[in-house]
Amino acid sequence: MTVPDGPAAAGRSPAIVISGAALRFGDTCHFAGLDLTLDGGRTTCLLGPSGIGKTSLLKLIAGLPAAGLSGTVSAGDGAPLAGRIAMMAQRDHLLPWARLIDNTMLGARLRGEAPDESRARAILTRLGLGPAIDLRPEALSGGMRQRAALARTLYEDRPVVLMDEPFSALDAVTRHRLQEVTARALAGRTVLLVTHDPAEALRLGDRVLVLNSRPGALREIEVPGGAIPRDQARGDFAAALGRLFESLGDGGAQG
Amino acid sequence: MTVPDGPAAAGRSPAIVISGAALRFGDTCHFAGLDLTLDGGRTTCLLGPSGIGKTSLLKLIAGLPAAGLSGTVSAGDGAPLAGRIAMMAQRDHLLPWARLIDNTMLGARLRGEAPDESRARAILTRLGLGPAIDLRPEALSGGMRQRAALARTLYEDRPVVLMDEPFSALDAVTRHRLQEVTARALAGRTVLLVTHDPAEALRLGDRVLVLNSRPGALREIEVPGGAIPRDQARGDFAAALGRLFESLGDGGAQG
Amino acid sequence: MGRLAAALGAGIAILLLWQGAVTLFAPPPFILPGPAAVARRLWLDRALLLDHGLITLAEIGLGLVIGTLIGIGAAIAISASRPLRRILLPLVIASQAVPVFAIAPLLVLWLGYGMASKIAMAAIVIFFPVTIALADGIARLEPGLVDLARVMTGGGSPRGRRWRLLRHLYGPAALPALGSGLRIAAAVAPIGAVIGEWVGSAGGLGWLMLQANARAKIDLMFAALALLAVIALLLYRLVDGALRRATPWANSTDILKESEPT
Amino acid sequence: MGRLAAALGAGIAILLLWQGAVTLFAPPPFILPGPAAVARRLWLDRALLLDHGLITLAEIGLGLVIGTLIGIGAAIAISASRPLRRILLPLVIASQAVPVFAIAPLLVLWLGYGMASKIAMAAIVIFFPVTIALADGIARLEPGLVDLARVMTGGGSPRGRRWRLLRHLYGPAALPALGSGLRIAAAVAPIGAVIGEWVGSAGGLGWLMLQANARAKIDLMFAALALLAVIALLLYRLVDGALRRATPWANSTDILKESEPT
Amino acid sequence: ADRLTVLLDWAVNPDHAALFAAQSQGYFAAQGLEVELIAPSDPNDPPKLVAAGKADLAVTYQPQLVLLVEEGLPLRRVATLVDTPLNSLAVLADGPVKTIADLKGRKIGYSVAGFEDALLQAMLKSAGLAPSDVTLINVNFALATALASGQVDGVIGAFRNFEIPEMRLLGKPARIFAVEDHGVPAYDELVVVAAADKAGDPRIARFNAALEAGVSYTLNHPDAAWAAFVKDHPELNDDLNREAWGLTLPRLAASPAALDPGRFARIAAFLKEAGLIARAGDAGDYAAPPR
Ligand SMILES: Nc1ncnc2c1ncn2[C@@H]1O[C@H](COP(=O)(O)OP(=O)(O)OP(=O)(O)O)[C@@H](O)[C@H]1O
Ligand SMILES: Nc1ncnc2c1ncn2[C@@H]1O[C@H](COP(=O)(O)OP(=O)(O)OP(=O)(O)O)[C@@H](O)[C@H]1O
Ligand SMILES: [Mg+2]
Ligand SMILES: [Mg+2]
Repeated sequence: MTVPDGPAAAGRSPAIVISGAALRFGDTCHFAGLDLTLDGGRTTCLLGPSGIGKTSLLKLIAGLPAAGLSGTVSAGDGAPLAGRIAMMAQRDHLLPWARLIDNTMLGARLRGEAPDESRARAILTRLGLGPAIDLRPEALSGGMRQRAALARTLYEDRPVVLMDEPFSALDAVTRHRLQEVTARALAGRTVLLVTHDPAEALRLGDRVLVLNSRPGALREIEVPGGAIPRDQARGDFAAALGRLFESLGDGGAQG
Repeated sequence: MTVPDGPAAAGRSPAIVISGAALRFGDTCHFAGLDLTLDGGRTTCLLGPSGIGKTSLLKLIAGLPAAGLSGTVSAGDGAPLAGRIAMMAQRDHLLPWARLIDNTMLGARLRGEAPDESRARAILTRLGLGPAIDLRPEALSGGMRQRAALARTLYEDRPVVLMDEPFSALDAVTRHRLQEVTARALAGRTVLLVTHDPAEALRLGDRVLVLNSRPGALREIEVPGGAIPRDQARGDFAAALGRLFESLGDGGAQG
Repeated sequence: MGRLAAALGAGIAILLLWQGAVTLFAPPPFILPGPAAVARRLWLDRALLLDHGLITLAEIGLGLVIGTLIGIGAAIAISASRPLRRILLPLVIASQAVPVFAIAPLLVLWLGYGMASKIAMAAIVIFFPVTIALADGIARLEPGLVDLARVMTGGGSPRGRRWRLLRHLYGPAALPALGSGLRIAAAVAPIGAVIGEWVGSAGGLGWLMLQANARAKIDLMFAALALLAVIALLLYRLVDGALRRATPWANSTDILKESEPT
Repeated sequence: MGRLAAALGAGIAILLLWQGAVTLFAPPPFILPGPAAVARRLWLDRALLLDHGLITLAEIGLGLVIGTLIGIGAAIAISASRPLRRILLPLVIASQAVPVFAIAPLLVLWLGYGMASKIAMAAIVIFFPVTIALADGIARLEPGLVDLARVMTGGGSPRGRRWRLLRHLYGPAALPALGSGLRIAAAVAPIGAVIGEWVGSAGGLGWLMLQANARAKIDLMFAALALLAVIALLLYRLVDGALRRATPWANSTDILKESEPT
Repeated sequence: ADRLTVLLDWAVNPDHAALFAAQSQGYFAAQGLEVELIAPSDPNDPPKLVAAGKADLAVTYQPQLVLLVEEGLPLRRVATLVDTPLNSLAVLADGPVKTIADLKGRKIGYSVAGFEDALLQAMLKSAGLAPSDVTLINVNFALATALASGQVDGVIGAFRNFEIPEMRLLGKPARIFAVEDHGVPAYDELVVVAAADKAGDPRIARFNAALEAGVSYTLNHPDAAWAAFVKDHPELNDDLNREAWGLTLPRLAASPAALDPGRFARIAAFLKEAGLIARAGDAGDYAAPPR
């Protein structure tokens, strides 16, 4: 009846090994020869200038076709990744004909599993969407739509979760609260979270990576101490934020 | 050849008077009896929890039909508002068949004016979209799409500009830069900017308002001194930010 | 009732146009009778027209149901499997190039002179727009949703997977497109039934028209035709209304129309 | 050439199905001749078939062009103005309920025995799916874009406003829907031309089929029919290909198909 | 030369032999006529179009003409192509139906023509059957195939010069009951009609003269006429049409302009009796006076 906190069996979340990832269009090379391992059961936050290729990288991991993209992806445990991933894309992609609750349980329906309505309700309520449970997407605000997509992703209950700016349309207060809810729900899973909010990255990430085109591909930022979600009031948080901003400043907008 | 900084004739930007605005669905009342005057030629930033009705308020001003919405809107100069507004909605609404440059000049085409391609190019370049000018939206990243919508809005060159979270999909660095570009381009216009980023509101707003459901409708936050875009390093900025966060905390997520 | 007024207005408009054509071009009455003569015939032969109208109505109803089902089935088959598509699509297209008289004897041989052969012929006319519109709608699913579904169903058992995708994703998404196909089908269903009656019949509006035409009872032929047109209009309205109610999320306001002084 | 292989495969599939039906049901050859007999006839009467095929091809081409133009025009008129819609839509729907033999004399009276009356009849068949699909597509413009356009054009001079909205917004947005309509139109265009020939003609595949049928030359009739089906298939391919190239942003990958072992 | 448009009743066939002979042998041209022969798809259209002034002459059936005049079409017969009935009731030769009375309780197909069910009713009556004793089905395009494939037990409207050999060539020889042997007055199967107000047009007299020459040529030189016929219509060059050609020649009206007023009166009375027309006129109502 509650939002699942961590996968049923912790430790089952595989590491993900990406090698030789590249994004090229004709002469333009966004990145190439990128190798990256996402630690199993950990949250990795990815930042980088708009248009550099963060979404494309998520697609690569999810096994989705995307123009210009190449590279190989495998799970650390050797088993296939397909079926173990939940993905929250940058746009909400809600089904316009389905009520919020049905949108949340889409995955179960598509897999032929019995939809667990009480679980879906619990997730929606925890995301502040309780009163909107029977509304169709057209009656939702932008932030509500984004939360609906988040609810759908959490409902999936997969060991690997890819999220593309999951809180960008939320006000500061709601965002702060949902970061906590999400961090708790995803603890112990392998998470790759793309975000534009440096503080968010430092609050939620076991690792924080910056994708930049100019100074080589990926740069890792040292994260502050403390349990996730981290307290922003800690002394080393501000320092880490400063380092991160500096690292981001090196890149500049792409495209 | 450059982005227009401020309207051709400053001072022509009218104040906007909203009275008796309400958003109701059956028994649920998001706000009611809301009166608000947007000062002519000034930028007003609006914050508030997700789902409270910020987007709906923008629609009211723009004269767009929206379910549950009521209220009257007029220009301070008594002339009709229609035709003097540019609006950047929360979603980008790019035309999928049109290249970036054509998306930018859509307004001119729809009004039967000669499209000014060099102006459109200049705007796009200043927003960092120069290399993408001939791409269709499907080939753009999320942040690039948002910048495209921003470019389209700036191209409109209207005395009244409504913006709904214009920078939410941008990385911190790009966001910072475009806040400046936008502030300069919109100086002297009557701007209503909805945002979830308190720092953004304080950087760009002549006035900052918080829409909350519980403690009465609108609360005004005292802004720090200095010219817009304001320097975040100023001492009173942090204080204002604290007040704003506190005010936001009173509301809580809607929906 | 604005809808009633609109329907009346449309009826009057058609009558005026018709009378206008008769007055202006003055075709001989045995080629195009005026509305008055046809109205008189409609009244005088109302029992006859009703009898045959009901036969045709039954054929239309059954033809529409069966044609729509076949259309949906064909669209699903075409969308679901590439080899099936290779075989089916050409067959479906070729079926539209077949004139009645070529396959009428075949239909009669296999299905007899009863309702079956007529419904088969009507279904051939009706199913096609449904198939193409629905298959197109399915193929136009938003790429973002395609990706979403791919991630959600990846690695799972493929048993029933396509069916579930269709049921919960592609199907509803294609409903508005299916709507276009159904609207077209509703409008051609009456002629579909009439064509079915050419296969061989002992009643129905198509039969009555053939009969009236052969006996140069032109006003009776046009009376039957008017009845058929009314059936087509009502059917279209019915289908249109049902579709609007079935796809509320797809009914946008139309700026071109909104700007009308109403 | 995968496309050629697919076309060949489809042809072979149709032939096998046909031969299968002949073998299985053994209909008398005067009702359904086998592919071999028809192929023989196709070869023996190739000159005759070519002659008449070219006539029909010309009618199809003209009918398709004119029908499409009328269809687009009607869709625009229906979408642009409520009063026009009230009058036009019922007329457009009613036009689909009219059998040839009812208006053939009228067409001949007004347009003579030449191409014109045939093309008019063909256009009646062809324009309708285009109209409905395009009008539906226009009405389904994303509400967000409707709002955008409203703000952009608010207060401006209304002169030519609708036309510009159509040209730059509603039109391109409705292109994929128009595509569905055109695909349907392409497939029914051949039968449209054949029906046109029933108005009275001295040539064309429809004329040839009528002659052959009336004179019990069933193999010749099916030879003409086969030719007509091939024309329909090629036309569909042509239109389909052109549409794909014209709306590259609307070509999604299809998960149902993608999951095929290719 | 004066132009003259002639609408045939149906697809080109040996019934039109005289017309095509007059054309191919240049008799029309010799009369200063430039004749255009057009085949419609619906045999009901040509008389209407002539009445509407869209063509000069049309080929139709004598009983049909009476029906059309009753419905107010201003038409007059000006010539005859075939002066005996060709219509018949056909059943399978090896089928169970030996006499008309055997049709009781069976299905009978008919084609589009309006008077065929009247013919049938008269024939049934002559055998003591009522119309309700059989099921009538409009088989439209497929008389011969409907019968040959056993979908109906009999068909009315089979032309004895065409459908009968056709049935035999299909391997299903037919037994026929000629209409005039079973209670139907003899009539002219194919007549040529003109608009009432143009029946006196001098071109029609010249047309008739050429037509008469065409008949003579066909009767005198059947093989040459056949050769000319299939030269213009290669799609008709087959066994069936060759046989039909032979069966048709004796049926051709040797004197196309000649009028038998009594036939009109008799067929009109017959149609009135059958309830198809309300008023039976005399020959003057249906035919232009021969000149
Ligand atoms: N067909 C194409 N031709 C050229 N460039 C393309 C094409 N398709 C995609 N791109 C480019 O590839 C990049 C895609 O980046 P992606 O969407 O992964 O960016 P991102 O890092 O997620 O950006 P954002 O933060 O803005 O979402 C963009 O720069 C885009 O312009
Ligand atoms: N048909 C409807 N029935 C019930 N509630 C509705 C309906 N349509 C809209 N709403 C509600 O009205 C509100 C619309 O809010 P709006 O989009 O203006 O929010 P917002 O302040 O812009 O939020 P966000 O920051 O998330 O974009 C939402 O709470 C939504 O649920
Ligand atoms: Mg992205
Ligand atoms: Mg909003």
